[in-house]
Order: sequence, then C-alpha cells, then structure tokens
Amino acid sequence: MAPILSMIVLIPLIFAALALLTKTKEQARAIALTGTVIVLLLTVYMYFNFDSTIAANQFEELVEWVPSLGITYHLGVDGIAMPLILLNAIVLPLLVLFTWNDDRKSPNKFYALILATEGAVIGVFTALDFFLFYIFWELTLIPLFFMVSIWGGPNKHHASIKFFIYTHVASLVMLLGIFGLYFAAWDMTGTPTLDIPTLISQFQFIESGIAKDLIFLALLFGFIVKIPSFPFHSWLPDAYTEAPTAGSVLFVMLKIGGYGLFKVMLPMLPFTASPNMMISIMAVLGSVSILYGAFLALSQKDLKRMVAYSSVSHMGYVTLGAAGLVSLSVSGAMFQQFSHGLIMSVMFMSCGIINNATGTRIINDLGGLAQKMPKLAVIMVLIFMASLGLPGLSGFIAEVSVLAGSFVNLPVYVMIALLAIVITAAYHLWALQRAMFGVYNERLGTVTDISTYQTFSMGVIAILVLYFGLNPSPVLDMMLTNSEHIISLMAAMGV
Amino acid sequence: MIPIALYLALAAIIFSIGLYGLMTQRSGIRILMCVELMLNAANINLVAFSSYHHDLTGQVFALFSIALAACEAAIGFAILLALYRMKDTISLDHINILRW
Amino acid sequence: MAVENYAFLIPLLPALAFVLTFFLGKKLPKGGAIIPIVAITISFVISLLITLNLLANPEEVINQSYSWFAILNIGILVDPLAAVMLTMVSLVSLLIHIYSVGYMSHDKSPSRYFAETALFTASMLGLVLSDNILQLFVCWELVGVCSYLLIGFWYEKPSAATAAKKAFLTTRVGDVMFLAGIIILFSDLFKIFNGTIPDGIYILRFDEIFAHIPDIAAMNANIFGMEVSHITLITLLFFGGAIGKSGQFPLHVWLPDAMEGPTTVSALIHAATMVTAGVYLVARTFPMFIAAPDSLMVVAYVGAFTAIFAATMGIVMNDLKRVLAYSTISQLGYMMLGLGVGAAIGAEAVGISLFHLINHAFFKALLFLCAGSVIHAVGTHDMRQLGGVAKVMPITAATMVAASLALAGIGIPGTSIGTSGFFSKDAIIENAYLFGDTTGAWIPYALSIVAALLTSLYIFRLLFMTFYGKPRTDYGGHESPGSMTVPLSILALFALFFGGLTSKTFNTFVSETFVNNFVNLNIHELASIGGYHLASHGGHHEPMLILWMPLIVALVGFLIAFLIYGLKIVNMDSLVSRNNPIYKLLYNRYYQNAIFTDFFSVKVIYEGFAFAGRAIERGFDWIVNWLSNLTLEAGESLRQFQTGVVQNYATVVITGVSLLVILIKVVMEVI
Amino acid sequence: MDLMLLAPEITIAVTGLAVLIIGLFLPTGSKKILGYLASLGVLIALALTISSLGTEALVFYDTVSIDALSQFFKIVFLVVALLFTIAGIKYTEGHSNTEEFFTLGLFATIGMMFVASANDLMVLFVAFELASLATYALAGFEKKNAKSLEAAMKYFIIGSLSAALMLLGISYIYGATGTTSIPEVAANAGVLLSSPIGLVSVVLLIAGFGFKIALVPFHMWAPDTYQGSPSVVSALLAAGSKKMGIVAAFKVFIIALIALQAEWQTAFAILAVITMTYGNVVALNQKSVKRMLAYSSLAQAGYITMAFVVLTPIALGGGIFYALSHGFMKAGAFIATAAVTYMVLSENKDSNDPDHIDNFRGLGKRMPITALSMTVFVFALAGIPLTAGYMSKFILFSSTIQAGFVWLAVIAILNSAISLYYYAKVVKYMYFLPTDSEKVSEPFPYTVAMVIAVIFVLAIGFWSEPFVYWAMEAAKVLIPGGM
Repeated sequence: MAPILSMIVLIPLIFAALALLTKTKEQARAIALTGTVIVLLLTVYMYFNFDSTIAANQFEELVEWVPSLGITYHLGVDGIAMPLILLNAIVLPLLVLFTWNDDRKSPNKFYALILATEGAVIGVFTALDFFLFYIFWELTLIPLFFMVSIWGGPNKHHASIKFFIYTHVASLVMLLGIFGLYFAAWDMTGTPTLDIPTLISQFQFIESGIAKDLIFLALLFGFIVKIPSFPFHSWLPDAYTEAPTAGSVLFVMLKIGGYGLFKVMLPMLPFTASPNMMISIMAVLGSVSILYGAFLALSQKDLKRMVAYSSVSHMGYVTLGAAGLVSLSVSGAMFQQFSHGLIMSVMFMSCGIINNATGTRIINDLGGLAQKMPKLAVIMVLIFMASLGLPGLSGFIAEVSVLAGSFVNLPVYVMIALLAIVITAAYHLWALQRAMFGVYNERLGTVTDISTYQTFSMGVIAILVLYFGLNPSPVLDMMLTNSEHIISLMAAMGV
Repeated sequence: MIPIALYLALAAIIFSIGLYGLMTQRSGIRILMCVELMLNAANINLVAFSSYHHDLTGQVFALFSIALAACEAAIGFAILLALYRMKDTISLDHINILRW
Repeated sequence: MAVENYAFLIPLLPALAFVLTFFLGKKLPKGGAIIPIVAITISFVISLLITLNLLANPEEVINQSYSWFAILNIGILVDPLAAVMLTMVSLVSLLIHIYSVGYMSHDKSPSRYFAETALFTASMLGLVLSDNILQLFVCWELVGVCSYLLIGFWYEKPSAATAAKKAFLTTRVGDVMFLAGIIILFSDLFKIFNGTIPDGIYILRFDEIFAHIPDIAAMNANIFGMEVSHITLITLLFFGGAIGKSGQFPLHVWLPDAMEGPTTVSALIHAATMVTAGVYLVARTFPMFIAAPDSLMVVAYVGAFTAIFAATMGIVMNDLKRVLAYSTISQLGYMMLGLGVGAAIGAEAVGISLFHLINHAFFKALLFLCAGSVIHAVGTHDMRQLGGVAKVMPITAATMVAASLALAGIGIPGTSIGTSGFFSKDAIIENAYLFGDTTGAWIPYALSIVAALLTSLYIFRLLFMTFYGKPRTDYGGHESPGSMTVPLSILALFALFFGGLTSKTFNTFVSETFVNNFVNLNIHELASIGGYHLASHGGHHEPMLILWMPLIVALVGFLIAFLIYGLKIVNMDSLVSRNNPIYKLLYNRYYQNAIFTDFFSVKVIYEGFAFAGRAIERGFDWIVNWLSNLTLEAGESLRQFQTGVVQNYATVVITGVSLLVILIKVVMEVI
Repeated sequence: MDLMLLAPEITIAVTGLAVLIIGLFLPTGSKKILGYLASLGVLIALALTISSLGTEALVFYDTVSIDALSQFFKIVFLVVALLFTIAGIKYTEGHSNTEEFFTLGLFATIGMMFVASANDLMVLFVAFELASLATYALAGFEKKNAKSLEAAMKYFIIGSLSAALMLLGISYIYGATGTTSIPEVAANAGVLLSSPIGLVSVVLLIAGFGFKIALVPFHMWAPDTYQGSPSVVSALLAAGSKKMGIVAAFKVFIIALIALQAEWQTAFAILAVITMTYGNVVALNQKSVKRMLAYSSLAQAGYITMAFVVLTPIALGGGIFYALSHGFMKAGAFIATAAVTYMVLSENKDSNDPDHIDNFRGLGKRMPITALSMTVFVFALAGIPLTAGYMSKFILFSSTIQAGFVWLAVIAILNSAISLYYYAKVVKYMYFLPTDSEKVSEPFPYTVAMVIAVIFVLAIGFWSEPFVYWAMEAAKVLIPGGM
C-alpha cells in the first residue's frame, strides 16, 4: 500500500518549497493549486477507503526514527482526524482559488506559506507519535506567523508576535505534559516510547495522582489555548483580525487544539485523579467561552473582529461538548470543529472582500452593500445564518448535539451556553443589517460584486455547509464511532 | 616546622590583597599585578600542600602555574600596550564603550 | 390508497420550487411565480386527499421515520391534527401566491420574493409534518429565518431591515426556550434509556416522548428552591417558544413591526403560517401539557391576557396593517386560551383551538389581502388619509366586510348560522367559562369577553375609517386585477362559511388525534399524572346568557364603532389627544418599545454587558501586555547592571562567589 | 602508550605550528592558503577522532583519558574549529598576521581537546589556560579596533581572576585529598565533606568554570567580549570555549567531586535559573546582534547547566547533546553575523556598529543564503522543532521532568518562550522590514561554514539517532551504569 498519509503530509510541504522558487504570481498560484488539489484527491481517495465503523487508526505507517528515545515516525488516521483532514483538503484549494487574482507582494512566499500550513496541520492530524505531533504542532506556528507579519494589517507586528509567543508558551506547557507522560511510561515499562496510543493507554497506570493531574492539566492547557478557550483567547482577536484573509482562513483551519482534546485528553480523562474536577474545568471554560465570546462579538465595531470573537464563542462548544462525555455531545463537538472550519472560512472571505471593496471593515461605515454585491449578499446571509446556528445548516447539527448531549451530565453549563444563542443571533443580524442592508452608503464609492473565482470558492463551501447541515452522516458517523469508543472506555471504567 | 595553617593563611591574605586590588585599582598594570598576586597565592597553597603531603605533584603544578602566569602576563601586557597606543591611557575606568 | 406514499412531497415540492425559482426565476416571466404555484398546488392536493382519507379512515395515520444523524431521525407524521394544518397552510399559501403575482408585479425582484415565500411554505409544511420534536424545531427555525428574509424583503429600507432583525431576535428568545425544552427532554429520555438507545428507536419522536410522559413527570428539578416536575418545566419552555413565534405577551413586540414587509408577506406570516406555529406546537405536544396542569394554566392566562392586551392597542392604531397586526396577536391569544382550557376539557381543546386557528387563517389572510389590495391601489396605509374606498374598490370592500364579520364573530348561537369566526371563537369563550367553572379561574373568561368587545370595536373602526364616508385625501385608485380579487373572493367564502359547514366534524376529527390514536395513554390517565381530573363534558350546559354573551359584546363593539366613526356623534379630537393619558398609553403601545427595545436590548445588553465584556477583555489584554512589558522593562533595567567597567565586573564575580557560598549554605539548611 | 590515540591532538598541533612557520615566509597576498591548510588539518583531526569513536584508553600516566565523553566533546571542538577556520579564510583576507590567527585558533582547540580528555586536574588546568590564553589573544586580534581591544582586556582580566579562583580551588582539593588525579580525588573526596574547604573549593571551581560557561554572575565579560571580538572569534568563544567549561565542570564535579553532590547541585540549580532568566530577559532589548547572541548564549548555558541539577544519565546525555547542538547553532549564528559585518564594513569602512540589528534589515533580499541560515540558527536556538535545538531541549527538559524537577522545567520552558521574542525579532528584521539596499554577493567561505552548520543543525534535529546514541554513551562515562 502506498504511504498515502506521508504523501498528503509531504506533498504540501514539497509544493511549498517549489512555490517558494517561483518568480511570478501565475507560477506560484498554479503550483499551489496543483499541490492542494493533489492532496484533495488523495484525501478523497482515502475517505472512500476509510472504514467509518471502527474506531481504530487506519492507513498506519510506522518507521523507527530515534530508537534510543523511542521516537518513531508513526502516522495514522481515525475518525477524529479524518474529517479534519478532509476539511483542510477541501478548503485549501478553494482558498487558493479565492486568492487567484489578488495582487500582493511576493506571491511565491504567500502560496508557499499556505501550502506549508496545510502540510503542518495535516501532519498534526496524522501523527501518532508525540514527537512528530509536537513537531507539526509547532510547525503550524511558523507559516502563520509569517503570514500575519508580512501581509497583515496595520497592527501586524504586535499581533504576530503576540500570537507567536502566546501560543508557543502554551505549546511548551503541553510539551511539559508530554514529557511527564513519556517518562512516567518509561519508568513503568522500561522502554522509551512516544507513541500516542501507547502512552495514552499507559496513563492509567501512573501511580501518583498529582502527577496524573499535572500531566493532564499541562496537556489541556496546550490544547485549549489553541482552541482557544476563555480566558486564553486574547491572542486570537488580534491574530485573526490582523491576518490577511487567507491567513485568517488558515487560522480557522487550525483545528489542532480541539483535535488534541478528543484524541489525547478524553481517553485520559477518566483516569485522572479527579476526573470530575477536570470535567468541570472544561465545562466552565467551554460555556463561559460561548457566552463571553458572544458578548464580545456583540460589542465589536470591526466586522472581522466580530467574526473573530464569534469564533471564540463557537469553539466554546467544542470544549463544552468534549466535557459532556456523552457520545452525542462528543461527536457534536467534533462536528462543530468541522462545521466551524467551513463556516468561518467563508465568513473571513466575506470580511476580506468587503475590506478590499470598500476599504473599511467598520460595520457602521458600511451599509447597503447588498445592492451592489448581490452575490456576496446571498452567500453572506447563508453563512451568517449557519454561523448563528440555523437548522438545516451544519452549525446547527453541531450545536444541538453538543447542547443536548452535554445537558445529560452538565445541565447548568448548558443553560449558560443557551443564554448566548440570542446574543449570537443578535450580533450576526446586527452586522448583516448594518453592513449589507439599508441604504447604500455612497461614501464607499463604487464597489463591484465578487469575482467568479471568489463566488466559486465561497459558493462551494456554502453548499457544503448546507449539505452537511442536511446530511451530516458522511462525517458524523465516523465521529460517532470514535466518540462511542471513547465513552465505552469510560463506561468500562465506571466513570 | 611551620604549621600548614600559616601557609594557608598567608596564601589567603595574599589572595585577598589581590582581590581587593582588582576591585579598586584603575591602572591596568596594577590590576595585572593583582592577578599575579592571586595566582601566586594559589601557588603557595599548592607548594605548602605538596610539602604537607610529601607529594611532588603540588610543586610540579606550581611550576606549571608559574609558567602559565608568565604567559598570562605577557598577553596581558600586550593587550594593555595596544590599548595604551590607541587611547593614551591604561586607566581601565574609561574603557567602557562595550556595555549594557 | 397510495397517497400517503407521497406525503413527503408536501414540503419537498415547495422546497424544490425555492431552489428552482431562486436560480431560474429571473429568467422567467413574473419572477417564475408559476413554479411555486404549481408546487404548492400539488402539495395542497396531496394534503387534501390525505385529509379526506383520514376523515374516512381515522386510523390511517401516516408515520414514516428515517435515521438522520446520531440517534435522531427525520420523519413525517400525518394525523388529523397535521392533516388539517397541512391543508390549510397549503391552501392559504397557494392563494397568497396567486394574489402575489399581481401584487408583486411592479417589484424589482419578484423572483427572490417567490423563492423566499416558497421556502417559507416548505418550512411551514415541514414543521407541520414533523414526527419528532427536533425536526419540528428545525423547520420552526427555518420559518423564522424565512420571515426574517421576507420582512426585510425591501432591505434597502432601513426600517424594514430593522424590523426583520427585531422579529428574528425576539422570536429567537422564544426559540432558545424551546430548544432548552428539547434539550431537557432529550436528556431525560436519554437517562430513561440509561444511555443505551436500541437501534430503530428515535427518542425525540412524538410517540416515544408521549410514551414516557409518566417517567418524565416523575423527574423533578430544583429551580431556585422550587421543586418543579420536568414535564412542567419542559412544557413551559415549549410554551416559551410558542410565545415567541405566536406573538404572545411579552414577546409579541416584533409582530406589529413586521408589517414593514410586503402586505402579502404579512398575510402569509400573520394569517396562515408562522404565527400559528406556536399554537401548533402546543397542540402537537398537548399530551405533555395535559400532564402538566400548571403549564396549561399559564397558557390560558397568557393567552387571555394577550387577547385583551393586543386588542386595546388595536383600537388606537391609525395604520391599516398595524390594526390587523394587533388583531392577529389578539386572536392568537384566543387560540392559546383555547388550548389552555384543556385542563378542563381535555383533548377537545386542541380541536377548538385548531378550529379557530383555521378559521382565523382564512379571515385574517383575507383581511391582509384586502388591506394589501387597498394599499396597492391607493399607495398608503394610513387610515386617516383614507375613507370611502368602498366606492372605488367594491369587491375589496365586500370581501373586507365578510372578513370583519368573521373576525368579530357574528352569528346566532345554537344554530349553524354564522361566520367562521363565530363558531370557533364562541367555542373558546364558552370553554373558558367552563374552565372557570371547573378550576375557579375566572379571569381568562372575563378577559376573553372584554377582548371580544374590543375586537369588534377595532375592526369596525377600521372598516368605517377606510371604506365608509368620503375620501379624506385625494388618493385616486382603482379596483385590483383579477389575480388579486379571485383569491379574495375564495377566501371570503371560506371566512363566511367554512366554520358553519365544518363545525360539527372538525372538532371531533382533530380531537381524535389524542383521544384514541397515537398516544398509548389516554387523556384521563395523563391528567391523573398531572394530579387532577378532567371535567366530564357531556352533561354540562352553559347558561343561555353565556352562549349569547360573545355576540352581544360584538354587537356592542360594532355600535360604538358606528357611533363614533360612522355617524361621528362623538368628537374624536377630544379623545384622540396627547392629553388623554389612556390614549397616550395605548398609542405608545404601553411604551413597550421603550422598555424592550431601547432599555432592555440596547441599554442593558449592548451597553451593559458589552461594556463589561470589553472591560474584562481589556483586562486580559492588559495582563498579557503587562507581562510582556514587565519582561521587557526588566531586560532594560537589568542591562544597566552591565556597566562596562571591568573592575565592577570583578566585583560582581567576587560578590557572586561569596553570595554563592552563603546561598548554598542557606538552601541546604532549608532543605 | 599508543600515540595514535592522540593523533587528532597531534595533527592539530602540527598543523598549528606548520601554519605559523609557513606563514612567516608567505607574502600577505597569498596567505589565504594558510586557512585552507588549517581547515585541512582540522578535517583530518576530525576524521581521526570520529574513526576512534568507541575506543577507551588512558595515556600519559593516566593523566589523559580517551573515552566516549572526551571523543564526543573533541568532535564538538573540532567541528567548531572547522567552522572557525573556514570562516577565518575570509575574515583574515588582507590581514598581515593571518598565520597567528589560525595558529592561535588551533592551539585553543588543542587546549579544549585536552580539557575534554583530562584525567588529572593539572592537565585540566594547563589545557584550560592554554585555550584561554590563545583566545585572549584572538579576542584582541584587531589591534586597531578599540572594541576588540576592550573585549580582549575584559576577557583577559576576568579570565585571569577566574583562573586564580580555579587554581585556588584546585589547590584546596589537592590539599584535602593529596592528589590531583580525577579518579583518585573521587575516591578520597569524602574528606572534603567534613570540612568547610569542600564547600569553598566547590564554589571556587564553579566560579572558575562558570567564567568559561558564562554563568551569571561570572558572565560579566561575556556580552562585552562576544560583542567586541571579531565575530569569528566570538563563534569560537561561544561555541567552543564555552563547551570546554562545561566538559571541565562535568569531569570535576560529576566524576571527581560526586561526594559533594548536594553542594554543587544546589549551586547549579541557583545558577541555572538565574543564568537562563537573566540571559533571556536582557537579550530582549539588545540592538547589537552579537550582544544579543551573547546573552542568548548565557541562556543556553543556563539550560545546559540544568543537567548538573537533574543528574540523571538522560539529562547528562541531553546536556552533552545540547552542547553539540549549541556548538553548531551558535557558531553558525556568529558566522552569519560575521558575514553581515563583512558586508556592512565593505560598504562603509567606518561603520561603528556593523552588527547593529538595523543592518539586518531586508537581509532576506540582500543576502538570501545568510538570511536563511541565520533563520535556521535562531529558530534552532529558540527550539523550533526539526532542528538540533529542539531535540536538545526535548531531551534535556523532558529528563528534568522525569527527575521530578518540575519547577525547573517550567522555568526553563517559560524562558524558552521568552527567547522566541528576540529570535523572532531577528527574523522579522531580515524578512519583513524594508530596505533600499541592493543585493550583495555573499562571501564564499562564510557561506560554506554556514551551510555546513545548517546541515548539521538540521541533521541533528532530524536524524538524531547517532548523535543521541553517542551523547548517551558519553554520559555513561560520567555516571557508569546508567538507567
């Protein structure tokens, strides 16, 4: 069998190097499109050969790397990773198309960074060795840092450094947790290994309860900063807002925090010394994020910043659902990651278009754009509705699964989250009304509707949002298989 | 026989004088001299211990150390000389373009 | 008969019509209106056939379920309750679509209009067809968003965009309660099944829910020290959803503003579809309400209060459409009251309420379409500028009179003579009396009687001001085209005669839903779960006065209107003045806009919470920045340590050595 | 005694002398050949050392020991020397005293190599001084340059002070144990436990080695010297002579004075924390890249010092491995700075601060290879994955956790995060800040040296197994038995 996982990880990285060598925009974007489309094709092939009825890792590849430290090159995908890889594989070619006609300085670097991010993010999703996992984890930082620093908005330096250091600290704390786990297992078994499944299964045998809790919290911290969850979100608004449109979309593709939550945290959760405390921590962070993000989004004047805060709010569902510990809530949280990726990419694309067309993102300065940009208006209304959780669109499936599932164990937190729903609707509609509807603001000058490429890429994602809202099974089934597996492990432990 | 403690005390005193000089003197020459004092204080220690242990290692060590001290002095003076040529002073207080 | 195999087409065809119209409409004449019209016609035919079939064979309930995702399903359920709703919704929607062809002919983008109305119809039909509460919620929300799109149809008008947003947000408050109810229900059922749900069982299906009512009722939640049964909690939350959708007090504020949309939209939303969804929800889950008498009491009180509250505002409005909007709110209150009295009469309440719902759909659609016809012709909806329209638009005026009679509930008690509204509203008021008689709660009845008087007053006021007398301004105008008057006439026939023709069968037919079929517990067992007994209806007879009371107050209302607005024997200016506090209060709609919109939403939520949020956010930012600045400043000051003077360096080294000796000593002592 | 065991040292010595003598007869214009000769000698020595990996022997009456530890560090020193000589080819271009530069560099290398293999405190001290003396002279190599002279002066004075402290410490140890042989000291070190002499001599030795390692507060010279010296020399100092201090400390503390473990472990714990924090924090605001690298060098030394605190075989292996990685990263970074300095000076002879960070503006365009290499180096220093720096931190920090020093690991990790700020700043200047200057040709020897360093930095990060293996083997010399 061909090493398909290595291919989907390495092809973007190789194409990134190729793109870097190009001289013109035409060459760079052609290479970027080729690379991302190859990944898409491979991913689709993989998706159709994926057995969604089993929770095990599939397409595994295993090569010794640094045996004296137990480091291996171990790749594999399960039902948690597969949809996220699919998400990246789908959105990235569309992102390239979206930026097809943009004029910007050094397009070669631009496309190289897009490709590099794709490779790194998919790498995180496929890595089954903590060493490799961490490498890709950190590798996602660098292209994004450059992305913000080079093509970002007026405040890009502050934003990029803040994002870089902030999330780097979190990664390092996570690394500490990995170390703890690594050596605890080493002491117990006598052989070093960084294999993720092995280490997770060894976690329960650690004797010291404090050690277990510390390891768990360190890993948790690393993941929730990436998600990001209240109160560790403050890097996000700056980074998302200052990033160029493509950068914001890449940020949105960065679903590694939530992925870690499901892949690493949940299987370990029942074995911590105080699982109830951990659940409460996650539940509090999740529900507060939902509410807090919504309030902050409501108070924003800048459209993109509002979208950024809405992202905080939406990702709260991921944490909350994971803490819900019911297969429905967990799979709903996984689905939220997938759906949020789709929805937010279009949201940010819309923000980018509006900013390019009018030169401003301040919501009150806009107005009546729907008259000049009817196509954009249609897509935006659809996607805003999806974002505010309208049934029939993918966001709803995720949110209702999370809320209904979590309520079984965490009624109070779900009630907190419910408070946010109206506010969520309020800021979405407020923004739509002020920006798109009403009288056209003549000061904005002449604006033209979105280009064919942009319509295509946004339209495809919008259709997917609709499709997965009506029929989530193609990705939800494998998520369910995995979440049921996790929950059954817990049930076996009597948690 | 003079007790070992006296040798050690002497060495310690000389060493301290060297330290004091190093901290307070401005002239490069004096500082060099203080360094030599300190090295030699250590040599006294070595030789004293050598005779105490009836072991020649210490004396050999001291010889090596004296040779090294000579080399050091040579290099030190060379550096000071070069500095003097450039700045017309060997007062080290004012040589601080490299700082912070 | 194989028609039940096509039941799924009922919502699907309009949905398909939406897609086709949306993408192709612009290229077709009249915005592609033909597509939704054909689709809805087919839906209507299927619905009608199914209804007729059910009438003949009440046991042939259609119930088909398919797995959707996780342990949830999609499916269709057509029982009598759903069937009559389907038929009514598709019929009214069809008529409105036909009417719209003329009404929207001058609009910029009729294709968007028809696409949206088709989607709206599809959602509403889907809502009615749902066999599980989640799917119902899905369609419920879709209905909401369609109304958002339709109210804001003329989005370049800021007032329209604002009204759309307000409608969506206000109903969203209710929706959240509804969703909370679903979530609690889900979690209860999940626990009842112990977390392992067998394949093929979909726990949110209505039959599954109803089967577990005793278990749910056995669960108690402690809310602020009060022990509340989950069944009460869930039903109250469901009713919260219904309050939002059906414009009950206090979430009715969006409804009058929703008049910013095209008048046909108002007809669609306020007559047949969206606003009735709340009533339908309560009717659909009525077995749960039966088991929760406290909730039913709340339903009755809120309904009755809304009925009178809205009616009082209806009498002072000068805007044609606003009067109708308040009228709708008021009538919806009656429907809720009709359901609320179920605590006394059981499942029959569903029949009564639904009957009024259907009748109201016809006459209210007619009222709106007539209003639309007038507005279309004369270009204004301020009644003060109208008058004598009857001369210009005779057909419209005639149909309007029919609709008004239906609304006022004119008819002769004890006979089959009367308008549609007479039969249904009287039934509700009578049952409210019965309710009072049984439970001792007389207030709903009293309110409903007064509201009936006010209803009659405001609708005849409207008639007199608009159609009677001489034109107050020079508005010109002409009778509307055939595509508009034909639906008007058809609706007028329904408004006048539907009630009389079906009053006998309808009630039993719909009430059947919960009496024999579908629910495995009978209605009395459910009541006993709620801890009470239903009144036996058979031997009970209301006093004659009670039977005649509604008609009497309706006539009184007409008389007052006639005296003031017809004969003008009372000088309006003395009443309608800024100095009259009651008028002022009513005219300003009890200052609810100020209270709700300005104070609550803007001041409290936006400024209060958002300000707090921003402050906290700044706090976080401050911490992060403070930490980084602290580090940078530490770096800056520590640099000074490196003076550049070599003697200082030596001093540091020597001090370091000494300190290290001491530190080691100390640390080792401590450890 | 088999002289072949000392073949690398002999090769270097012979090369050094040969360079010196040949240089006397060459005209200034053709002295370039000396650099090639020196590089060749280092290369041969390197090959010899690598080929003798795994041998164990004691020579010179047991005063010099050949083992995995010494061989490993010799490779570190030789690699640094190789980079130094290659870069030196360009640096000495046009200098009349080229031969001195290379000879001093090679002699310093011999000193370091002997420190690595010393089995006797006397050998250790003499070799230590040999390396120091040679580097004093190198630091002041530009005798017309005030900065270079000042750097040499400070380095010299603090160095002499440290030598005196160290000698005093050694004399006490000799006095207490009656021997200077490291294994015998270890055997007799029990005596030191009972007397205050033990503590004092430990601290004196820490001061002595700490000077080379540049541990706060014995680091005072380091920023000034690294900044003032020629960049190539700074590379040798930071990458080579710093490691010499580390290996000396390994030998003296872990082997000889293991009995006093409690004392020096405490001392190193304090010093490690202070050093890494101070280094990182002060590095944040530096404008001179060399000075920034100097402070970063402090921080890195702080990390390596953690190995003394943790004291498990893995930690020691990690520390040794870190020393190797740091050699490449830091030498590479200084050589890249040297290239920039060269470029700046060739444009403007009187430039006052050729290594000012402003000169790095737009380097990505002006000197793409240098900029890319510098990026690799600083990212490696910051511990970005797939580089040697990451692998080193991975092993070292993880072993800290393993041994239960969570607080230390947390401090180290936070420091590591802080450091990202100033490393990223360099990258930012190179790639994101605009410049009007044109692209320039990159000096070839610098480029070669940098590329070699880049290759190793990446190779160690990626294909770590052999390096980790040998580092662990070396650690076993320090703590036999292992885990």
